[in-house]
Amino acid sequence: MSTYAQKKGFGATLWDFLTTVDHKKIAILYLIAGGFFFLVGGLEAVFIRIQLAVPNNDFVSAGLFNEIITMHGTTMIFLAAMPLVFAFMNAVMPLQIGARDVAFPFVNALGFWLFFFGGIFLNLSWFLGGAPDAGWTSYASLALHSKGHGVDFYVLGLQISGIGTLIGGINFLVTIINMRAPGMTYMRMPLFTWTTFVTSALILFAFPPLTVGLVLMMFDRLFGANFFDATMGGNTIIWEHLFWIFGHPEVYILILPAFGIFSEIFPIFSRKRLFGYSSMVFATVLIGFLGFMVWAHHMFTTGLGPVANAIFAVATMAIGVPTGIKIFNWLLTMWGGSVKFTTPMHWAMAFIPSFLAGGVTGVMLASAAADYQYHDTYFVVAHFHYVIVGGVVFAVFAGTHLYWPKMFGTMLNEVLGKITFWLFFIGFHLTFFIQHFLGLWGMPRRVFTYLPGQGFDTANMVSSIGAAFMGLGVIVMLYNIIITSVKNVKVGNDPWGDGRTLEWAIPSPPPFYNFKQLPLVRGLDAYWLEKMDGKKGMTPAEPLGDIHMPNSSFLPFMMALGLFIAAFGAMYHVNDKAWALPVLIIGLLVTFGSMFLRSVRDDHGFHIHKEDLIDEDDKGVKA
Amino acid sequence: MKRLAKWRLISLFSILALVLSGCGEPYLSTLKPAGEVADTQYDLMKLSTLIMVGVIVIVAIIFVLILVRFKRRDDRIPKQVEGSHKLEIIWTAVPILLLLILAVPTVAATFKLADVSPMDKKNSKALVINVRSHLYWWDFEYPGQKIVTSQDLVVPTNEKVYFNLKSTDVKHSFWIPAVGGKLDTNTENVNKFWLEFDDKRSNEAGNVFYGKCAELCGPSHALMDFKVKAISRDKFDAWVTAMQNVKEPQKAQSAVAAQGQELFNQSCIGCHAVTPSNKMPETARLAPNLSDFGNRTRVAGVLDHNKDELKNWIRNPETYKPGNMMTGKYPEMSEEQLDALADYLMGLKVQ
Amino acid sequence: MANQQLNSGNPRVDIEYRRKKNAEEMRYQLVSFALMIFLTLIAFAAVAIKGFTAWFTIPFIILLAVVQVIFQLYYFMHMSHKGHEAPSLFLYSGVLVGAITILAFTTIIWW
Amino acid sequence: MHADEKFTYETWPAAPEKATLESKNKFLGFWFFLGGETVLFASLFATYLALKDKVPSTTHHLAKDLFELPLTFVATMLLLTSSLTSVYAMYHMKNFAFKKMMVWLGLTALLGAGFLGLEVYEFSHYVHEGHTFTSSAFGSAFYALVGFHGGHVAFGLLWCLTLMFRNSKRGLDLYNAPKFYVFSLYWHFIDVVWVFIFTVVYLMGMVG
Ligand code: HEA
Ligand code: HEA
Ligand code: HEC
Ligand code: CUA
Ligand SMILES: [Cu+2]
Repeated sequence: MSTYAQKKGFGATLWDFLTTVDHKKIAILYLIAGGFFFLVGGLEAVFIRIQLAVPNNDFVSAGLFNEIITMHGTTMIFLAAMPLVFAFMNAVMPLQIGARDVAFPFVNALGFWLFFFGGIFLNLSWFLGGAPDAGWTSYASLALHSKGHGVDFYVLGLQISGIGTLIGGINFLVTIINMRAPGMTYMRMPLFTWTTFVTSALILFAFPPLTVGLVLMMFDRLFGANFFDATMGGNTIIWEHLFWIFGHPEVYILILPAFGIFSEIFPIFSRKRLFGYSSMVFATVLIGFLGFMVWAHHMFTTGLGPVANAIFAVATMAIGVPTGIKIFNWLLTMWGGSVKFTTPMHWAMAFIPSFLAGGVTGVMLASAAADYQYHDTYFVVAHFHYVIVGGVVFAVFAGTHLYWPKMFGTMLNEVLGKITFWLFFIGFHLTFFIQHFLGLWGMPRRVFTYLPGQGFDTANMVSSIGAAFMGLGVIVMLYNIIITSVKNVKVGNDPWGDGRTLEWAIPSPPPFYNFKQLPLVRGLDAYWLEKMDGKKGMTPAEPLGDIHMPNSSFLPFMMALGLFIAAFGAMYHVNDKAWALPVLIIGLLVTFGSMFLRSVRDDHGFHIHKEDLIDEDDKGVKA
Repeated sequence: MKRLAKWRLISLFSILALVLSGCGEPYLSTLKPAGEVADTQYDLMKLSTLIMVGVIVIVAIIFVLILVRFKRRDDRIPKQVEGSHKLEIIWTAVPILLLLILAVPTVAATFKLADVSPMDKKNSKALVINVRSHLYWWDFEYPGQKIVTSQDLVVPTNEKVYFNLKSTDVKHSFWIPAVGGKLDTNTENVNKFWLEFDDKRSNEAGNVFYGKCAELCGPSHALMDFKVKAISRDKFDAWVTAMQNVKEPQKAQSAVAAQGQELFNQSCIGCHAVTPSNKMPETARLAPNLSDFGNRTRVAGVLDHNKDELKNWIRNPETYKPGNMMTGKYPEMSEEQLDALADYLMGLKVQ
Repeated sequence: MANQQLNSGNPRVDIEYRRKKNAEEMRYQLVSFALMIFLTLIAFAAVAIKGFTAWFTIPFIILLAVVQVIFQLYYFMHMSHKGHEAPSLFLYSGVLVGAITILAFTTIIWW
Repeated sequence: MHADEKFTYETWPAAPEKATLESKNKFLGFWFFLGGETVLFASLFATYLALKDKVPSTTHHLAKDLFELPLTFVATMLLLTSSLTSVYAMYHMKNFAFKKMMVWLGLTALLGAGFLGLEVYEFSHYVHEGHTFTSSAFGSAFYALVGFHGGHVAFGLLWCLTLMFRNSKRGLDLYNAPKFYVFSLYWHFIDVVWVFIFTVVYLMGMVG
């Protein structure tokens, strides 16, 4: 089995990616698809800012604007940010715990394809009669009122991609529990692995309420049910609760992996172990736990009554404490360290004040009585872009630069990286800082335009200019990716020189079986410990032997494709299209048929034989 | 790092300048509170901002020290520190204290703003207004006074005004930024709260506050504005009496207007009432009540209040408020007819 | 019954021992099944016999359901065995999240 | 131990469902899935409770007019017993008694099918009375919750039959033992959910 190193044609490479179950290739798929959707969502953001740059603008119409903001929010959260963090989880986490693969390689691939087809389905709405237009929160009364199929695309698309995320989460959980290398105890796991773990647990418990909410919405819109129809006894508040029981943990699903990435960067570039490791772990778990108790802070103005509002206000504020623990631990990690300002470190440093600003406005929002003023204004828009862009997007950029060599074997250009950083950083603050004031001055969010003479004009213009800077930054980064890929200068296993965790102990990119021999982990920052002892690599924990690997499979693609097809049938059956029912059935047959095939066909995988491993020219593959 | 420092300085100054120059417009900004509710909320904002600035300052100091002191200068490996219990206790305890300082007034204010007990009392003198939100206009019913008006809310100053909020179609949210708020109008229940309009500060704001719909409700969500006329109790009472006295639709003043009235009775009266008396059930109130239209501040909430804009509106409402419920519900009007309608409508003044 | 911990070196003896263990366990299963049926009967009876107030019946039958489910989980689904630490952690987390959801829906959606 | 190894009565491990890394993963992953399912059903229960007896007019049926004890009781007995039969199947699986395991699995499927039949009968009865999925919010919530459970039973049935059919010729090994085990977990979980359904929906519905 040494064919994997051969050069392949385009068709073969494509087939390889369509059928792969290798976590590193799936990571690349997530990175490409998530990156693509980030560009789409970013383009939508730019359209929003153009429309709002001046009062009474008619760059886009009112209805189209609502479609754009809905798709911007939905795309960014579900199709850009989450897949991008999934990319790093897939690329790095198994390496960090010294595993040869994830627990369920097949399910991993299935998760990706479900997400991908869900995202494509959602975005096809642009070409098939209009995108969803009820906001990314899709509150029930408006969503039921919305004409056309936009909201149906939302419901079905998110359902499909949501299932993908859910099984991805289960996969990571089992991987971390069962697949750790010898000596890798829980309290020796790198923090990114820990945040992956907690995030996956959040996914496991947060996505089912969303699934139920989407199912109910689908029944109401497509099959005549009355869950949210007040005239039939229904209740729209049910949707609000289900959405936010999911929605609030969702924001921690996004931010925790970001915290994880930064927790890797600070020690690497400060050459110092993470300060307060165990309290960092504790804080991560606590944030995850508290994340389920606070969802109603998005519903302070719904009219839940003062008792509920007061309880949820106080619970929300409590989350500031573990988050603060993290902030100070990061600062103290750098304190006394030897800090090198590489591109990833730029993003990490900028993250601290940016996220801090977003976090403290979050605590301001948590003050229920005051939130009656902030809610649904640009103050909230400013808050969540500060935490999401200043936290998650910064982390994605940081992670891209940090792990690019590990994923592709070549470095991104540092100068261009810093240019991207400064453009994006300046643009980011220019865009969103002023929005706090817009909100306080009385500008509601989700308005397609505003009248002159309300004092909103200048601030909106400033905000739009900022967005242009961000756009430039992104373009520089794309350029960076292209030129460095063309040059393709190969790097060794530890290109930053200060890698601490296991992933830096193996070649970049790693061989498809990751570790020729599983490494023996002797403590936190396993690779760093070995380096400090003067060793080149890890001590193996097992003799060289056959390695068991899973087979590639086309079935994940087919299963997801089936649901994608079925969704069209489900959606158009309300229009009494004759073909709708057959399409629905065919789609489901494809999915269930593939599942059936999967379950009746034994798949024991294959073995790489010891001899082949020895044959490998020994380029540091040792452990 | 010089560049960074300089940039920070500039941004600091621009922020300061912003803060000093802009608290927004007095009729619209939450930073220019004009009543007890907004005051309470503004106090909470100030308190929380103060705490947050404190937190930011502490972090910023540490951050800057790191920037200047711990830059990599040589190849040494720093000491690998595990952590510090003392520090950990400090940065757990201090935030908890800060949050308590914020939590107590928050809870108190939350209960205070939700206290609507006077409106449920029997024989209570409290002024109650039923707000009904529609796509994309506001209906205001005064059940005690038995009158209905739309778009322009009229309230007395210096007393608590109680609101019952409900929506007739999709969810909206009722918000008067300078006076306080907001509360959603749901489709399945009545939400209640109160506001108070301060007389002195209402005067400073020109006695008219801007109100907004704060929940995405469709294409014209951005245009679902309303106005609030805050006047003294005496003037308010006079207005109520005047409204109550309009038992029959007002007679047109001129020949042209009379023609307009006739047109109106043919095409419009099915939806628009021109008497303020509260006879129709709320679900039958399909369009803004126009009895006092001549005194409105805006046409349809967003257009300037003059004949031209009024004609524009009737000519083609869709261009001004996409998705509104009036478009296409009445025959097309010629220029003359529009003039007549405009004359008639502009003459509809109760005082 | 954790992984392959039973090796005395003599497979025959191990097998005997394991069979006995399994048979014994099966007896417990039967007992817990009988109890479950019994609890179900009481629950149905409590409702069939009109006479109790709802304030008594509802908490009572919910309690019976909880007890019965604990039997299912711990005996039928072997959660009492070793090696179920992670499953119980995650199951109970799910129960917690679910309970909060149900609590919220029965208290703050009242209209 | 490899998944495709052949076993005898003597060499069969004590915990065949967790003897290989793959099966350990499967075991754990499935439990986590059940943790997620718990939240899923909790959300449906919550929705049902919020919408219970919420109907547009007084002519609509309420919970206490609809449900009947005997039918629910029989259905409950069927499903509870099927839980026991699947325990028996696992007992024989651990003892490497393939034939017996298949018999008990068959019984389990039979009981499950009986349960489903009763549910179909029950639903069609309600529909005739005018209590449908679209007649009121209460109707929607009722069919969503109970129907979701019924869907789970139906899926379990198919799963069980597929497993039996696929493995009928080849006996037990470490590749399919965990599959049987995981199926039995699933089946018990369905039963757990039903315990709450008959309590919360039917019994509490009749109490009022
Ligand atoms: C990554 C995403 C992310 C993150 C991490 C957060 C973090 C927080 N959020 Fe945010 N939030 C969103 C994404 C996020 N949010 C989104 C998307 C929305 C809008 C959704 C929509 O309506 O469309 C939203 C909306 C939102 C609201 C609703 C506003 C409204 O609609 O009216 C509230 C209200 O309480 C809130 C609060 C908080 C709080 C308290 C935190 C806390 O976790 C923050 C904690 C961090 C700190 C506090 C800073 C560090 C701490 C210290 C240095 C210690 C000392 C600090 C103190 C003593 C204060 N958020
Ligand atoms: C992960 C989440 C995420 C991210 C990263 C962003 C990023 C950005 N967001 Fe967004 N936003 C949301 C999540 C996010 N947002 C959500 C949830 C909402 C609420 C939606 C709702 O109300 O329902 C929202 C709403 C929202 C609004 C308010 C709309 C309204 O209420 O009316 C605004 C307005 O300024 C805005 C702006 C921006 C901008 C300027 C960026 C920038 O940071 C974007 C920067 C990126 C680029 C500039 C990329 C540009 C790309 C190119 C130039 C490449 C060219 C293209 C190709 C080659 C194909 N966002
Ligand atoms: C479906 C019934 C309907 C008919 C018929 C109708 N309107 Fe309207 N009208 C509305 C609605 C609904 C609004 C509120 C629109 C909005 O603001 O979104 C409105 C708003 C208005 C307004 C602005 C009201 C305000 O308070 O600012 C005027 C003026 C008006 N209509 C005049 C007319 C005239 C004149 C006619 C007849 C030629 C007419 N309408 C016919 C439904 C109707
Ligand atoms: Cu009404 Cu927005
Ligand atoms: Cu939140």
